[in-house]
Amino acid sequence: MFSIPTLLVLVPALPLAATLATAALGKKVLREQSHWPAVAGIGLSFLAALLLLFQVRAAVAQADAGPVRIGYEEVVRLWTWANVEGAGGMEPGSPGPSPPRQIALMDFAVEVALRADPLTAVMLVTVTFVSFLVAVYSIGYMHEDPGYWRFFAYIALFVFSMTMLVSVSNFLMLYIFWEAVGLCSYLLIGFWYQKPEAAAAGKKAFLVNRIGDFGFALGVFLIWTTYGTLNFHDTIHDTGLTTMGVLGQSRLAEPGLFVAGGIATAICLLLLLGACGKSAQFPLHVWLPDAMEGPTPVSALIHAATMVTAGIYMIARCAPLFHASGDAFQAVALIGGFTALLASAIAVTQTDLKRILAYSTISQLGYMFLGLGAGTLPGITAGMFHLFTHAFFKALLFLGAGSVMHAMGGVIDIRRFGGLRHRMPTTHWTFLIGCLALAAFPGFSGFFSKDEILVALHENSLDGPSPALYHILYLAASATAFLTAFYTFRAFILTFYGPERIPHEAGDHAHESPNSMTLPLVILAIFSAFVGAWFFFTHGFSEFLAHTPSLAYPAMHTEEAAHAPSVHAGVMVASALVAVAGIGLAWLLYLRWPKTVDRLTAAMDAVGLYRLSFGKFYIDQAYHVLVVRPLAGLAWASYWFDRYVVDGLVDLIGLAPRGAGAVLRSLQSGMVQFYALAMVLGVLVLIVALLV
Amino acid sequence: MIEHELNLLTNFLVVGALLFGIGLIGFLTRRNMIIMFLSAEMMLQGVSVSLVAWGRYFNDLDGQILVIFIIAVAACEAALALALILMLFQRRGNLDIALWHDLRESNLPPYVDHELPEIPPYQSGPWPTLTPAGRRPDLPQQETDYRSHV
Amino acid sequence: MNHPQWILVAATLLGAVAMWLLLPRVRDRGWPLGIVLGAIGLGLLASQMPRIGHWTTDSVFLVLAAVTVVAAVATVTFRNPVYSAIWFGLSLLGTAGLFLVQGAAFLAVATVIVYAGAILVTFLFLLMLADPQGRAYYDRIGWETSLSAFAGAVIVGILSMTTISVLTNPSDQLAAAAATDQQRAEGVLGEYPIAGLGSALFGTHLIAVEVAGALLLAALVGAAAIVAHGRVKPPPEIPEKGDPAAARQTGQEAAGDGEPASPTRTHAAAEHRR
Amino acid sequence: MAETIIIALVKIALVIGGLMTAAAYFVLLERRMAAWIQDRRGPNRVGIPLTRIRLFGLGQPIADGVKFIFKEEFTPAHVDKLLYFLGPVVIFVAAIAAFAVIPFGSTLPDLGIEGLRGPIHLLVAPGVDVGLLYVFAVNSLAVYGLILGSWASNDKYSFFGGIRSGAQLISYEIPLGLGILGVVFVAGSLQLETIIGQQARTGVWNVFVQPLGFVVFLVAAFAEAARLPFDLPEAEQELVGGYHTEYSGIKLMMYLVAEFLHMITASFLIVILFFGGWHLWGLTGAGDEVTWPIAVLRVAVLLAKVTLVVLFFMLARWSWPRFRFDQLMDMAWKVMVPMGLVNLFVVAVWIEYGTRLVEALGLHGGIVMAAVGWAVLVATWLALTWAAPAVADNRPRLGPPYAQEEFEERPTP
Repeated sequence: MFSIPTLLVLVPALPLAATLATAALGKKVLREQSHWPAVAGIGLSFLAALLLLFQVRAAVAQADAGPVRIGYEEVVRLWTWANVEGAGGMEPGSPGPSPPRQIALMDFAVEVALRADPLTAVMLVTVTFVSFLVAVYSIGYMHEDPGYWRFFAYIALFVFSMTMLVSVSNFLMLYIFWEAVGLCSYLLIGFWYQKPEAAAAGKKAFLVNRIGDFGFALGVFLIWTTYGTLNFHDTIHDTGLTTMGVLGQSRLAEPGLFVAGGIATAICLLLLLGACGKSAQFPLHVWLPDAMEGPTPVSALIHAATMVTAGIYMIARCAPLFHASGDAFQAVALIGGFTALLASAIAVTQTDLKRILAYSTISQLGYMFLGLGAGTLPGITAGMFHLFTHAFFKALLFLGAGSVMHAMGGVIDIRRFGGLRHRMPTTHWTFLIGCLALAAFPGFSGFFSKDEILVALHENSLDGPSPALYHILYLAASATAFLTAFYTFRAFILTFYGPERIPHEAGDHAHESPNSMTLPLVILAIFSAFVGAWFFFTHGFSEFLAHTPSLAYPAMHTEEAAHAPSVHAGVMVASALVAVAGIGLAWLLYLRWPKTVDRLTAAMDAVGLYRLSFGKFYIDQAYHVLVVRPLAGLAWASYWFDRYVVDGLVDLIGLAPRGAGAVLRSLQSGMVQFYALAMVLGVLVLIVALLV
Repeated sequence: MIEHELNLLTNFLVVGALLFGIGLIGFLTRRNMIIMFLSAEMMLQGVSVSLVAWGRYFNDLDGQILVIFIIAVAACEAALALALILMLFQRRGNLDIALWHDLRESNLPPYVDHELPEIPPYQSGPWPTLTPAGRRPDLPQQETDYRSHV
Repeated sequence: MNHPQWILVAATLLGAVAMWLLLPRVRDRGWPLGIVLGAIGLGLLASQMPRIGHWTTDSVFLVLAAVTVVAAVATVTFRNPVYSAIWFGLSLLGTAGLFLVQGAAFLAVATVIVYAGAILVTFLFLLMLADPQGRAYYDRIGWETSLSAFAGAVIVGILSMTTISVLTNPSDQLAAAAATDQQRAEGVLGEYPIAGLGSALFGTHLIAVEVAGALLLAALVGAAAIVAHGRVKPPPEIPEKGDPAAARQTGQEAAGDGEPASPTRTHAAAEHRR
Repeated sequence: MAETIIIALVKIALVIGGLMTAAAYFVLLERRMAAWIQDRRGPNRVGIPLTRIRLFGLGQPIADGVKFIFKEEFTPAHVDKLLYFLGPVVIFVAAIAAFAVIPFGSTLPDLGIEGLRGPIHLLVAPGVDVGLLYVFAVNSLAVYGLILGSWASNDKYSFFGGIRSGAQLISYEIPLGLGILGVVFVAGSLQLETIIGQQARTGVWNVFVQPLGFVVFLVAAFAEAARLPFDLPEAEQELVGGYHTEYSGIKLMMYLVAEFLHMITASFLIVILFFGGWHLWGLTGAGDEVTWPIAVLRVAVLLAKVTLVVLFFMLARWSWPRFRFDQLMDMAWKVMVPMGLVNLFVVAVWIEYGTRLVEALGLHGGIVMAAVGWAVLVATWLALTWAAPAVADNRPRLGPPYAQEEFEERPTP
């Protein structure tokens, strides 16, 4: 009954139905019950995704037993959205060898096809699960908001877009839902559109994303002109011939079919630009901290599971392309490492709880990029694994921060409250678990995933294309880990320990949140605590993901990477020590020697470091000076030119007929005989001209 | 006899041209709508004369037939023109074509006659005045001169 | 340009001046001079036209042509529109006579019946009803008399010159195209010319006849519709006799504000309903 | 050439003289008939002057004429002099000119005068191809006489009369033309002589085969002649004297004579077009060759018929009341024109198909055609009385429907 195609369609269809139902009925009919369609739709969608995961697992097991294929995938073609025959501009596969199987390459056929493979299945489960919990949490959080129904409609639409994004099998469709996700993020960040900051933040997210989307669109164009198709999968025609998809199994089977060289690098860099925009990597990370202006569940949704993971997913999906170009992975790793360090350095000094978490998200995303940038199968699976675990604990942290915020009457500045552990015990304990996971305390999920990334980097630094680079990146990652542990616990300690301080805005709200909010926290805490260890010790995650066709690419399977990720004891110990050191430093500084903090701050400020970090390295200001101001100047110059030069010319041209008209208008006297006389004189002139 | 026919043709064409030109002048200068219409008909007459002359010269009845159609069209034109002029007259109480220049450019002033011609005073004749019965009529000198004394 | 053409040019200019003098103007002095000049111009024109043949034919033609043209001039120059219409009737009779001279008896009769008998009479009606005194100011002011007279005279002059110069020395083609007297006696001047006209009309030109019939019907319906439904309001007060300023005033006011609702009229309607 | 002119002049003199005399004596006849109908005596005294011979009042017309001529020529001061003079002249000339193409008989045999070979036609202008149309053209010019005179009189009664007469005459010209078109179809010519000849040849007068056309023509002729019941232009009870209110003396005489001449013209046309002209079965023969007795007989027959028709005119005058003006117009446009069209249609169809059919069936053409004609007349008459009862209804009405509408407040456009 629940076959893979059915489930694959059900997963996005249920949120879509919820969206339509809420949008149609929410305002007039459902009102305070508007959450039901969304919660039910996303919950059922989660169940379907879970079932799908098990089905895929079973299928992977069978595929292993069956004939040798490159990974496992099942493509469900729903319909052909557009089919333009002979639209292509290039000879089939001209840059590379042109195998005889490739026919009909020139048709621009956009298939609306969904695919099921391990990567998609994992993503679907992650997305729907976190989204479901966020939706449940929102029931309490968004209670009595005037736009209640609107919020749930947006959430469901967001989930629909994200599930589609991870399950489509076509670059064009991917792009479409990429944009749809961007649209939903805009709608949700700017949900309280009466607030000028929220509207500005939504706009900023949208505009910054556009830059990345533009790069992504160019990348898609380049893929089309290079490969002659946009499908991921192979298409088997009625004639028995096959059109190779960009990431089709038949192409993956022969590594030589991928285009290499400059074009490949260009494609990868453009895709990377898109991923940077969506996943908030330097230099396009500036939108994410501002996105805090939206409701907290939205922040959780965006940061944890949906939007920002799109870039990671896309790079993982396109790993063969990156691999073919050779240098692209290093670029990914470089950006990831730099972003991770930068964001954690900023997070150290921030005082806004949600903003700290936002920069930590950027930092952790940088970590994932680092893992992907390793370019090896362990690295990529490690990056995806970190994404998976990060989804849980970051959602947990955000929802916990939301819970705190809820209790504090909207105050989120950690300097204004403290010692909340007695008032909010559930939040305190779940938040602690989340912090431990984020700080990669040994035994918690974050520790294992982060450790795998570090292992992958470390291995690359030992033997890889550019060991020096990866070594530096490994050190940077370690430093980031230290800083992460420090700032995480700085925030935690300032919030829940020390003398009890409650801002006056809180009023009588300063107590534990309702069950609909704490229950997701507990669930997420459980997962944050144990899911990493579970998968780490069973090796299930990496093995399962390795059956994704993109990752089952033979070139990935170098001889030592063929087995499961190794437990590199040295790296593990080092990272554990780093994490513990960070936590300890935070404990010492903020719980034992609070005076030292001020002194340290003053000392750092003396050399400008504190101010630099507190001012987020002045990247926004730099953008303002480097981009916005020149653009505004250019716009002003264009306006001036258009207003006075072009319009002046046009007005001048317009003036001539007006002047002529003013002269000729006196002829239009309305007197019949005047017109008759004019006709007669005209005839006379003609006759005279004819005779003379 | 070709000479005779040619001269006939010449004469009639000149007469047709004269009628046409005089009608044209009338159409252009007269401001009474009916006179304008009559002038237009006069132009048609000029054309008709020419057509008949050419038809005779070429021994072709089509000239006369065309004139018949001209007459038919003139009849239609007369019917419609009469109706329209009647309408216009009912609206302005006047047959002056210069009053109907509403289609002029909006910012142009209306046409106004700056000078009006002197109209000769109406010559009223002597009217009889009746006197009460039993009295000798006291007639003015003018009327007594006018009446014959029997 | 040779000698006869200069005479024609002189005749044209004389005619233009004469028409200008004769046409109604604000100060219409000089019309006797106009008559004289016009007579001289017409005489010059007639002197340049070739004689037809026998003196009887010539005199008949000249008399008819003179009547026609003089009546036409009188039509456009007379101040009293009723007189203009009468002169136009005379011009029509002259034209009918010219048609008879051409051998087109049916046309002569048709012209008299249709033009003089029907069209002109109805317009005479309207004239008499509209302006019972024949003393309206607008009949005493021409519009652009000088330019119009000049243009009309020049057109007549050019046409006459061209006609005379072309036809006195006809090209071979034109001369060859002329019908012989024999042909003419069997054609347009035949024993039963009306029968020939009828068969041509209802044979070759049958469709044109149908179209003309449809046109007549449409004009009939249209005229009836205009008169029946176009009546918007009763005519305004007819101004005082011999007071053109008042007449113009009324007209201008009506022109100014379109169709003002007449208060007295509404009142009358209300009265009637009561 | 000269003989032709002399003959023409003689004919003109005879025609004018005869017509004037006839008109004068028709006036007397009318007065006597009126007296007879009204049971009085009428003018019966005037005979030969200076004697006691009365001659049944036959001198009365002469006395009237002398009186008219020698009366003071009074011209009112407020009239338009030129047109006031032109009016009666135009109508008189038009009335006289109509007789140029009307035949008074067939032909006279050869007189034997040198230079005059061949028979002499008893009409002023023989061989005019457009004869009938000429009569119409001249008749239409007569309207000018009425409206010019009425307008020039500068008198509202005159003007009303002129306007009425103009509208009436123009309107009734159409049924007049439609009525004769059938006859012209049958004869194939517009010449009155040819039309008579056709009737004489076949021996079937048009009144028998085209009664509908005859009815239309008769009514229209009454209206054209402005005879009672159509004498709206000079309705004494309403308009004093109609268009000739302001006239007196010889101008008035010209108007009155012209009116009688119109009646005589109409009578001639009725006789010629519908009653066979000079033809009488078994008496006048049918051919073009004539002897003196035949020629005289033909003239006598024709004039006798005309007199009879004139008598009918006079009889009708005292038999029917006058129409109202709207009834007059309804009659013209809603009754007479459709009837004329029906007649024209039937005749055209008959000529196109009927004659061949009758020949094929071997029937007598005249009888069948007459039967068809009378059937059409009866059918049309019934249809009209059913469709337009208001025409025959002389009761006063509230006026046309739009008169009520005039009082409705309309939105100004």
